[in-house]
Amino acid sequence: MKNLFVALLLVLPLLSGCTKKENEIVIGEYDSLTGSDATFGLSTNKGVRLALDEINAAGGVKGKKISLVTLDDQGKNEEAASATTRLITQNNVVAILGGVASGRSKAAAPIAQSHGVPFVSPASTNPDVTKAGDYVFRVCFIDPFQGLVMAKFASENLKVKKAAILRDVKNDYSVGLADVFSAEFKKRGGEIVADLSYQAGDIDFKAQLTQIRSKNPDAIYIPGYYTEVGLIAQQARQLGLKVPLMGGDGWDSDKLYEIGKDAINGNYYSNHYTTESTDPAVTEFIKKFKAKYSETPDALAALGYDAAKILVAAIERAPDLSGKAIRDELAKTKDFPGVTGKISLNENRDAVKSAVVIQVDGNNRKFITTITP
Amino acid sequence: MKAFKNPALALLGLCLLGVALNFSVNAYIQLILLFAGVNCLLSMSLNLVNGYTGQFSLGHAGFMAIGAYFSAYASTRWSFAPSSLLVVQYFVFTLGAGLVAAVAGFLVGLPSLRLKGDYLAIVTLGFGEIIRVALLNMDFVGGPRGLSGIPGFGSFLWSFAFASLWIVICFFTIWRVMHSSHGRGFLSVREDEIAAEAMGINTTRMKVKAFVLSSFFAGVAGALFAHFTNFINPSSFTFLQSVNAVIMVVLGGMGSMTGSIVAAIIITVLPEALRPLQELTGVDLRMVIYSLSLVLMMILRPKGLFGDMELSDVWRKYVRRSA
Amino acid sequence: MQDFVQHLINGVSLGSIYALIALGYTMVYGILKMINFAHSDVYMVGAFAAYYFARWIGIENDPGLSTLLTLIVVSMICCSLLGLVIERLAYRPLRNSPKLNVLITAIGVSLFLEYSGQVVFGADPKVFPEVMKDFVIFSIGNVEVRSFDVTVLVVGLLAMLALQFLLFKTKIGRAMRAVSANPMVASLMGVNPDRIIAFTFVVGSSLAGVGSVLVGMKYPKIDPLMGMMIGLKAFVAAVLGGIGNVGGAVLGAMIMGLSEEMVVAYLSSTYRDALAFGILIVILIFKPAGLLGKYSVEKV
Amino acid sequence: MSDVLLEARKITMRFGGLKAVDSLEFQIKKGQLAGLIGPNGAGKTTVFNMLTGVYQPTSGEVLLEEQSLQGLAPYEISHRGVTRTFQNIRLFKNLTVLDNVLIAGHQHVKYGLFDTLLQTENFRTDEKRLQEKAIDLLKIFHLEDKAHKPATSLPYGEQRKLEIVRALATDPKIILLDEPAAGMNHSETHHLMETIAKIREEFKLTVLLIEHDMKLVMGICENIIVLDHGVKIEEGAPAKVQNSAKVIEAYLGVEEKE
Repeated sequence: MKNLFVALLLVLPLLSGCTKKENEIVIGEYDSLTGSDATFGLSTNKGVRLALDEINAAGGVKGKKISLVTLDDQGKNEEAASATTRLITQNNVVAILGGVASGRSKAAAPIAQSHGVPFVSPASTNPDVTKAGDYVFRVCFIDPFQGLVMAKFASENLKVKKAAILRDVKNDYSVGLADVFSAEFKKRGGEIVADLSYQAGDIDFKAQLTQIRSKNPDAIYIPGYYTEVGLIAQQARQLGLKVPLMGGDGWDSDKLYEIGKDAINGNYYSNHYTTESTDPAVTEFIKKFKAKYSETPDALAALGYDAAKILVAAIERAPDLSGKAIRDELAKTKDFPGVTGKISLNENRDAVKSAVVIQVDGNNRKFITTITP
Repeated sequence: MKAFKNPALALLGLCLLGVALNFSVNAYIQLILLFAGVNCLLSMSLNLVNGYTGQFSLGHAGFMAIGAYFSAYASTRWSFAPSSLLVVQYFVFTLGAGLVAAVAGFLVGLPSLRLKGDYLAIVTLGFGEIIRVALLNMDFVGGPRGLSGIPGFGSFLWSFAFASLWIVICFFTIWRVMHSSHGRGFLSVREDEIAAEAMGINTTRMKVKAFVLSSFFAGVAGALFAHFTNFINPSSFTFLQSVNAVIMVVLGGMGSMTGSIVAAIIITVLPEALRPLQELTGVDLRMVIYSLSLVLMMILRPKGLFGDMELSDVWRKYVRRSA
Repeated sequence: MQDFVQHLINGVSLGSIYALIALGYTMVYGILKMINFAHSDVYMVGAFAAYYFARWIGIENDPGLSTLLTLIVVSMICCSLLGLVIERLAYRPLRNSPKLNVLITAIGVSLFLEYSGQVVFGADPKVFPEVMKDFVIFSIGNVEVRSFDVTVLVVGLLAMLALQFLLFKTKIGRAMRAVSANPMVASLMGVNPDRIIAFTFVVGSSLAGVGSVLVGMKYPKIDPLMGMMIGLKAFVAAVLGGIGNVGGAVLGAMIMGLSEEMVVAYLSSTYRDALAFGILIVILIFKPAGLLGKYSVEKV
Repeated sequence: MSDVLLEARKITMRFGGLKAVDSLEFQIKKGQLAGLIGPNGAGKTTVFNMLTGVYQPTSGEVLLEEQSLQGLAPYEISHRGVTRTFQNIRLFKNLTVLDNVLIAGHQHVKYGLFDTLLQTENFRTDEKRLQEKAIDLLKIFHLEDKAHKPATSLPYGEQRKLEIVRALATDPKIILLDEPAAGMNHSETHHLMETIAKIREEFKLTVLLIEHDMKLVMGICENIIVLDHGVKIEEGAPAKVQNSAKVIEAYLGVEEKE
């Protein structure tokens, strides 16, 4: 029995290998389907699949069906790197839809770049991602813009003079946003009274919040993910901190209100898109998404949807399926009518688009204002 | 020098293998092989502490992180050699990474080596976490953003040759140390510390020596890892990474060099080999299967694949007998 | 000054949560000399058991004492069963194999529970049912003592006293201490070590169940990886207090909670986790068996 | 230099309230074969542990050739020439017989890590010398044919002998034997007596022996120290000790007065 087990362990490596049908265009996608930020990976994946199903239903591209190969990176950088290499060399994908977290994208993008395979990140907002090379694109705005949005909103709309920051030091997305907000807020005459941090996965924030309470700020900027923000809001109210809380697109999920309940109500966060928009494309997208997944799409699902659509549009326009051709077409994307607003890619291949400010009001997301770059 | 005969032969063999692999396998498998090389260094070096000296370290990822960050910082900031001699420059930085990690191993080893078993495991785990959190807070190495744009070797051939060079250096260093009086000193500490001390062995110095040598090669493994992935951030050096190294040593067989190498290759390849399963079932069961096989392994074959035998003994015992 | 008092309260309440989980580690280590890494994941399964049970019989949003008690009992039962199964399948075959193998198995079981949890429960965080209304018991200035904190502290102390009583005042407690001292001799004296060890796992795991419901009450976000960090810290607390020593576990937990709170408040919040291990290392170097642990000198 | 090799001056060992050894005084001359006897729990092994640095005496001092051993770690004391065997055998079980002896020779090894890595001449000659010396020692005790067998595979008597050989490999000045004859039958004890005599003249060694087998002790010891409850109650030649009232009382207790 023992030797059988050991033999089984050794034979497994030979299992890998795959089949490639002829009349298909294969697009690769890697996302965190397990691990700490699995929820973002799952919603992006849903958005992408919805987009590709629509395109295939309408006859696919250049007469061919689009098949999607999705690999899981378990929220780890090395996994993202090996998944991307596998997609390129094993599944021979024509292009890659990257994941959400900037850390993963920075590990995977250089590999796509070195193999000359176009890489489109739906939601990594860290500026360094697209520095990997000319094959790397993104369809969301970058941290410097998103941080500016909230700094502007805080000082102009909420008339906040003294702000505190509580950042998630484990995620560069959060650190990036916090730094930009701090700089922009000070430029507008505001004062940062406290800048404390926590780590994704923590559940107790009373120490930091008590410290912030002693500096009595007018508002607190918490650019973290909704998984922690819900608890932070509750504990802030428990400590008597009644000031408004602000955040970034990491807040966007139904579970934010489920966890935070009335403690999170009335607070603001910047986001890519709003479900309240009257734009027919958006209402159509929401209807189809609900029909397929019976849940309302969050920003990441919308971004996944747009990223897939933009990529396929580029493939449609491209003369052939070579990486270079698709890359050139992608770079020419101008005023693409995306669900997350008009998307055009600038010279560093980042998306220049407006952001919206949302107020949490129970389960729905109240649209407050749009801030354009 | 006769001393360089068999290491040179081993290196040549590996390089030939590298050339063969360069043309026969695609980039995905090549990347996995490079990671397997890094893991071989990790498991051989940890085998020195957990396997030969019987001290239980759970902080190996910390030293790997130090090595990775040193060589990443060095090769992105300073570069003295002209582009043709780039490999020499990487060798020097990797050596530096090892030395820095060795110093860290000394600083960690000294206070904690009075402790035994579980307590030593916890303290080394603590140091690993402290190193990770410290890196998270050091902005000049990018903090959570990590360090990107670390120059690689350009071609798989160079990377594989560089990794093989270090694997050969590590293998022969540890093999020769273990076949000398110093090596026997490590073994005596594992067998019976009190008797060893009574027979004149300075057990504390032995443990620190094993710790320093092992963290040197962990630093080297870190440097290779940095060059192969071109991007590192603190979250790739967590407690799970140290556990992975320990599993390789235990799976390979405590105190068996070749066992650690074989186990390192299996543990690198296994998750990737299971990936098609994930494409079929749509659900990622890799880690579930990996952890389950771990538990079964410990029950069915507690001594590990090779026990404390080397490949040569296994060959003689199993294969020769059946022939 | 009020802030300092508030920090004290926060620290104590954080400490009492670590205590609930640390007691489980100390129990198993005390008897079996084994670090049960899977303990923090049994805690996680306890939280999900309470979550699904509440939704199943529809009490997930009528907070009250009855809901709290039912969920605690349910969670204790599930955790105990899981503890038994783990002990029977994974640990019993390794009863007398080297320590490292047992530790690797424990890590294997822990990883297995975490990753299969992600597959079975789904990787996304769930919202723990509202078990009890939180109200302010008394407050001076803006320093408030809330009912959640007091409940957790009281339950923690009760659990410690109950364990002390169990270990030192009951027959089965004496048998447990006998097995802890020497399983082979204990069995010569008519004690069945396997049954006692199974019982220890039941007690340890049910403590984790209690802990999971109380933590879920206070921090209503649960996900399959929730046990990882809190488990590591609770384990450090148990070692800090002297692993195997029930009083030590609670003492270590309080020190851990308070020092984390104080570091975040007065030093720098980024070094919170590093500090937790820093204290441990300093204490272990000067008191190698933890604060209250007895350092067993090896007989020559 | 007086002919006293090892001297204990009022050494005391206190474990909490209990005085395991109470201001013990004795001197052992160079080349002498001394015995340390006493009923169970008299503190004999504690004395051994104090002489070899495993315990630091609570008060008093141990001197080797008039140099104090205070504060020295066991390995430093071993380097000065004090070696020992253990009451319950502590061999390096999973290592080979030869390795057990080689490890004890480590303190005389001159090559460092650098020589080992490059297999220099210095390394090769020193290692060969070490191996030969170990094989010679094993030959004297007829263990050389089992050199490559694991230590645990040896029968009990030979494991005892291996412990002695291992102790000799440290080139000691004095060897402390802790109940070497424990668990041995008559002929094995007799063979052990020859072995001890052989190592005394062949290696010009001083021997201090803890033993319960009175025939062995009285047979070969020149000077005997008797310990009871940590206190020295008698010292002298075998004849004097054999019929000393205090010794008989310590061992057999006092007859009941009718």
